[in-house]
Amino acid sequence: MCLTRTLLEAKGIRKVFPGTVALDHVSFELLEGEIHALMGENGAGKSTFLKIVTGALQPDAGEIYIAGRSVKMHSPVDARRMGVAIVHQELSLFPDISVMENILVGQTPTRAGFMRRRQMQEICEHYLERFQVRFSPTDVVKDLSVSQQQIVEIVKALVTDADVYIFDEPTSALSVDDASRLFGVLRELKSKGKGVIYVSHKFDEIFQLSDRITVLRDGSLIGTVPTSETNADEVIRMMVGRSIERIYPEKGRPNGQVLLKVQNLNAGSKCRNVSFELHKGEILGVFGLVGSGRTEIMRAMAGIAPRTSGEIAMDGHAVRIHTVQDAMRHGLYYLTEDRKEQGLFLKMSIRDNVAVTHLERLSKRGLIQRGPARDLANNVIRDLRVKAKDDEQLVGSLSGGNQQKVMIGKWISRQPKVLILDEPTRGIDVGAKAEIHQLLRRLANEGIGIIVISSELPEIVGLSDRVMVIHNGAVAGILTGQQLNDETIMEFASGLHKETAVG
Amino acid sequence: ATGCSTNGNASTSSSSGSSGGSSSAFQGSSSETYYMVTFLSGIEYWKGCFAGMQAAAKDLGVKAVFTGAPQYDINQEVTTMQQIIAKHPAGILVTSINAQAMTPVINQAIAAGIPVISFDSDAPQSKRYAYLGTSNVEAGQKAADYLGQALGGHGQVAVITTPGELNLDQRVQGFKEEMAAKYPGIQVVAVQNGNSDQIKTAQVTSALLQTYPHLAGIFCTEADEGTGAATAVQEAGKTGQVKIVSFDTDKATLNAIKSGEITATVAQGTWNMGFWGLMDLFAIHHNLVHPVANWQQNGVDPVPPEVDTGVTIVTKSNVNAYLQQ
Amino acid sequence: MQPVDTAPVNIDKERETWLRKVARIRELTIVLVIVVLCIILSFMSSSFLSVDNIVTTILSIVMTAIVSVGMTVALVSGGFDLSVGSVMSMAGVVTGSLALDGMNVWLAAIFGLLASLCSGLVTGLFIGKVKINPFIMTLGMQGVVQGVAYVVTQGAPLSVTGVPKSFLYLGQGNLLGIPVLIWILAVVVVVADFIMRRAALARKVYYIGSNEAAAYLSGIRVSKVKVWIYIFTALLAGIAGILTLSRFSVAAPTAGQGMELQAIAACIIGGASLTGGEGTVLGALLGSVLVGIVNDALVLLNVSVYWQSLVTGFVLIAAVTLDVLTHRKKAS
Amino acid sequence: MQPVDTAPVNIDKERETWLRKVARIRELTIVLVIVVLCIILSFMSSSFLSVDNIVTTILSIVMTAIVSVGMTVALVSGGFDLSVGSVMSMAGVVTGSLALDGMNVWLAAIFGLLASLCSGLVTGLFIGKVKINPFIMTLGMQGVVQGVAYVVTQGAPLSVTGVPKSFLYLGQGNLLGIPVLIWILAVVVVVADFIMRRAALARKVYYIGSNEAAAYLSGIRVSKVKVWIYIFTALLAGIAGILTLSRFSVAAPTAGQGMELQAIAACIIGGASLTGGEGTVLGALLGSVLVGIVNDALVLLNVSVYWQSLVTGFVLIAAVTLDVLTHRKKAS
Ligand SMILES: Nc1ncnc2c1ncn2[C@@H]1O[C@H](COP(=O)(O)OP(=O)(O)OP(=O)(O)O)[C@@H](O)[C@H]1O
Ligand SMILES: Nc1ncnc2c1ncn2[C@@H]1O[C@H](COP(=O)(O)OP(=O)(O)OP(=O)(O)O)[C@@H](O)[C@H]1O
Ligand SMILES: [Mg+2]
Ligand SMILES: [Mg+2]
Repeated sequence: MCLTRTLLEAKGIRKVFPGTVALDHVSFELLEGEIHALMGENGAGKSTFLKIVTGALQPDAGEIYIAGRSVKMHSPVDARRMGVAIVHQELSLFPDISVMENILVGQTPTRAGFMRRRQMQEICEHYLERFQVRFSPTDVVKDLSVSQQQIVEIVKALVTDADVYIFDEPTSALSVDDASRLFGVLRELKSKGKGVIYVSHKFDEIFQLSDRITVLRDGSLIGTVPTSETNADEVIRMMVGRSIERIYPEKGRPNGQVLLKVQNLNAGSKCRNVSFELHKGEILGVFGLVGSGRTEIMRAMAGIAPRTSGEIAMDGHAVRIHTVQDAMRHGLYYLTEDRKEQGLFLKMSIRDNVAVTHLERLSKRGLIQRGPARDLANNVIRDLRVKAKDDEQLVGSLSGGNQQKVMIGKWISRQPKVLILDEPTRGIDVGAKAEIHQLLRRLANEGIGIIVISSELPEIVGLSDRVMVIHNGAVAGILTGQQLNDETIMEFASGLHKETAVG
Repeated sequence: ATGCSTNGNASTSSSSGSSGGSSSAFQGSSSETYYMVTFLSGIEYWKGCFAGMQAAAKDLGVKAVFTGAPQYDINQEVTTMQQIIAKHPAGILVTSINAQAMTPVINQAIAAGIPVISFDSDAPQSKRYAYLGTSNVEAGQKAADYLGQALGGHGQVAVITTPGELNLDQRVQGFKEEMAAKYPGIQVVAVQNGNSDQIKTAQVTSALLQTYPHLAGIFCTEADEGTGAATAVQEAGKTGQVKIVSFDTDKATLNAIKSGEITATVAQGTWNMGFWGLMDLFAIHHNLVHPVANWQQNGVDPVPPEVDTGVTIVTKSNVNAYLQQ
Repeated sequence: MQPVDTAPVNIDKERETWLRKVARIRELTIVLVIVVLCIILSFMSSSFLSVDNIVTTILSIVMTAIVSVGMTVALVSGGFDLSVGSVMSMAGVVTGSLALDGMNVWLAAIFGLLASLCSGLVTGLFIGKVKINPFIMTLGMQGVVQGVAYVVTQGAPLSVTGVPKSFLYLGQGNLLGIPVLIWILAVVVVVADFIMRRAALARKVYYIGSNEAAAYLSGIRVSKVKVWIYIFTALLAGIAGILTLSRFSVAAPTAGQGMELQAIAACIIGGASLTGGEGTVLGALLGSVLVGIVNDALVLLNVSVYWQSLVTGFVLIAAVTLDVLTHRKKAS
Repeated sequence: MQPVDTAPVNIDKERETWLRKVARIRELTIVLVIVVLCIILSFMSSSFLSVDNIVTTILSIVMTAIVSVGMTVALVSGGFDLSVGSVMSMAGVVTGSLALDGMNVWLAAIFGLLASLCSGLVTGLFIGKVKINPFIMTLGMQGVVQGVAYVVTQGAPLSVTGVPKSFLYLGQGNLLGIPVLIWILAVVVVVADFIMRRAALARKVYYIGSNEAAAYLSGIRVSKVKVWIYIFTALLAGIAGILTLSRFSVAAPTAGQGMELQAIAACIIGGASLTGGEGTVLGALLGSVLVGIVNDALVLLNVSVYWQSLVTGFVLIAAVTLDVLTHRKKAS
């Protein structure tokens, strides 16, 4: 260890945003040939720290050393020049432009100021092959699925010839296969003596992959430990400050009463002949590989996307759901997977965000009553334990987990019958995740039917009473009891049991 | 039109104060300010008017200020007028964007004891003392007469104008009426929008030349339209073949007349409007004219109420006189 | 802000609370700019603070301000409306020509407003339902509506004579020594401000401007609300057009030319954002006032007409730059 | 996406490839619209498809098209530029007045271009560095630059006489029977198109328009590129202004009025998006051509002036609606 070089070092980093101290006295060290995991709750300051060491933000105090030399980085270009490449947490692609231009942004091969397209294509193909992708470098990014876009994002970092590679939650939208391909690439980088900083909320990945773990809490450094000398419980304790006994709540005891019955739902190629039932008090997990069409099925069911055929019955009565308003009238709510873009009003207060689904109830003669609106928001903050100053705080300034809670809050305060949650814990830390799981189970026990889409197998297995597996836009199987294990679910998800499952 | 008697005092007192040190009655003081209020104030046309006003101001030893509303906007001109009234000047020379809209505010000035003379574009129902200008209808008729004769009384002609501007509309009206009345052999085949813009006019003119291959004449109601049309005619290789009558006497138009690209233009007596307008204002402000005793009380206009400053057709033969100005 | 500092920081915060609250008011910068400008101008020109001049200045911005209030709503929703100027002319022209044809002028005014509403409805349907970009849609409608005004008048301004005094009173009368137009503006601003702050429908506009997709998924009928937005914008433009007719007794097809840009400028000076979600009625009013004062100053200070557009442009840039710089810290 | 389905799907794709590729060309709709319009017009007016008329029509859109090419770049970056019309007048006026003062006209033209570049530089710095919204910044610059044109000319159009033939040849000459202006337009379009497709600097504009935050994080100096964008836009506007001077031998301070909206309309008809990231030089040209044909048709069919703005507005809305409807499926 003593002989290995330190590739990147940060000492006493401090960063203050108006109203928050995002980082305080944070020190960090990345060695040659090391995969160093950075962990912490939502809002702990991980992304902020990474932005500082890559020049996208300027620290208020502290020093950064690269290969032992103190450096000042004024912009992302500086970081890149010093051999630091990063995949940001938020997708940072250019939707209107081709894949190859996305990948080679900032380092386009040129001759006399003009792009060399042939060469660009070759470089990209070389890297894309490793991920066995089904798109070409000349495709436009906005036509790709989210997971394909994430691969483009990763390749974008890989093509830079850097010494330090930083990944901020790269697998949040990746399939299991793609994730393991990524791990292969990371190990290869490590064997070449490069350093990797890796941020994730997924413990299995961290323990598979990393050499050391650094934990941040509320902007402060809690400590750095070698992965081999620690375990998940200890890391959680470092992150949260207490231990969390059970990650997943007890399973429920649904009484078998059918709450929702969907028959022969069809909507494009990603929703074909979908039929299933949801029981009262049940959590139905929906699993499928990324891009399998889970979102499309649920959107079609909830009246958001048009459908070509299909009957929906609630409590035994056929219902017409063709618009969001229809769905709301019947107490069927869909919570989008895209919290920032489609779920919340980031520039508005918690109160406004909660009030949006209650406008009729909150207004008298067309005017919104302030008192009730405030009470409603405060109830949500209290019941869901949202960490916020008050109900006038802007939602955009909350941490990811708390944002998610506000989004759940604005719907459950409307007394749902059926709640559909699309990736409710994507990018959310263990603590908040456990709280959301408890909350969902509590709601289910109150008699609500809950559908949870998730790409995380452990979550699906841990949380669901039954699991519906989607493969290529169709139901591959509905699993219960003994079948709720990783292997069986994966087999169905990859289409191996297609014929046997659906009669 | 009469001034309000109660305010007569104000003007006399200020005039006695200002003319105290001077020997001649036609000598004002430099603190005495007269305003010219216009619309579309940036256009060159007003410069001729203001040049006349300035000449008079210099002779009289008073100050003349040019102002107005940059846009073709009633509200803006009325507001400007009100702002000028708030400054209590010695007199206002105003051209009205719209007669009816300007009438109340002109009356407001008169009521405040400020003499107002109307020029170029009148507000006849108002209490202004006098109007100096040419009738736009008449100017259009003059243009028609010239073009009618130049074409020998037959052929196709087109008009290019900017719709919605009153004075331009009146020129078109005069032109068309005169043609219909006096030159039955001449057909006004199209009225097109040149938008007071060379590029737009050139486009419209080219299209007109395509549509009417035998087009013999074009009347443009605005100077930029004249030069735009001339360029398009030249680009079609028809210079001289298509006679263009334009309006007003800016340098570009005059040069184009000299080179033969434009056949003629209608010149208005702009200088005289400004010069005599200020003279009137000065005379009223200093109470120098007494056509009858106590004209204020008796409702007699102290100055000639309507003065025609006349139009002249400028052609190659007399263009040099204008170019030398 | 480190543990040790916590206590003093908190006390500091309490102490600054009301000051901060004031400083947080989005419109503060512009109020300050207006005040400073007024002080400077009152020194430079004695007539600036005269009652006459103040009334004149406010009177000159009544129409811009009314149109800006409507524009604010469009801007808050993330759209905008380039057709307001034409709608203004058209409303006046329709009213005027019907009145000249012998119709009772109040009835004619209702037809004028209906015509405006129709235009707003068409705009709203295309933007809300067909999902045409507001810029290009309202640019097209600008042409269409202006065209209607031209066709109705055949280009010539209509002089409306012999209409009832009661109608002219709107634009020319005084109430308690203050022009009725100013009272009308006050009512429009107060009512619209209240609506924008409190009405459920108006909140929907903020939701849409803030995040259209989220608004849709939260059950807001986005396209329907958008139709209402452009109807409202057109309605206010129509009102401004009819008031213009009443004020000048003239309905000109060019009456509202350039109004759209003035109104947008006023709104933006007043803190509205072109990306939606932000903007207040009060801001629109203050923006209009600032523009009005600058125009007033140009005349009062005898600024050469050839310099006026330069100065106006400069002031616009300066005002917005100041605003951006003072709000910079919050933004980043 | 599953192994079994892969084969048929792929074959399907192969088969439709070329058809799809053609259909995917963003400009296809507008080419079709132009062709259909031409066919209809050639039946309605025999002179429509004459060489003379075609040349005339193209000549009439040269300035709009050149300005639109610059505007495209601003639009692609997610901004836009309302000052192009004023810059056009100012470039002409500066050149003209210097030439009248006895300076060699080519040197004067260089000064005219420099003045345009300065204006673009100021605009770009405020938008890029101070981060003022492009709408309001360029609206302000429109006033400032227009003001400069007025101050230079004191309102009067400058008649430029006695300048070298070589200069006038640009705007008035013919080369191989085709007006030099058309050759210039062709060169501008071809060069700009190539640059926008292939030059690394120009691609940065697409990056910025597509996702500005990501562009910044990817190491693109966003504010610097923005400065270049507005310099380029102003440069093309300046060129258009000088060509206008050469064509008419007159530099009017009002020369480019309304050009900004025409240019934006042309770009959007040609497929550019106001939200950035989309737009091509070819599209801008086609958009200008469509507008030119419509204007031409209005005269050919002797449409009353009072109906013209109605028809133009209607065509604008129709063209964009058609485009939105045909591209609807891709969007959703
Ligand atoms: N631009 C900003 N302005 C103000 N506050 C900010 C800004 N960016 C981040 N913050 C705040 O800084 C803190 C740290 O945020 P950061 O994004 O680094 O957290 P994180 O550890 O990456 O969380 P997550 O796991 O959710 O990604 C949070 O409280 C956040 O609200
Ligand atoms: N009509 C739509 N409007 C907006 N977003 C959509 C629409 N349809 C799909 N999406 C989003 O586009 C993305 C593409 O999803 P993709 O096809 O990769 O996976 P999916 O079908 O959602 O399956 P999964 O949920 O299993 O990932 C999704 O994030 C989805 O939310
Ligand atoms: Mg993060
Ligand atoms: Mg999904």
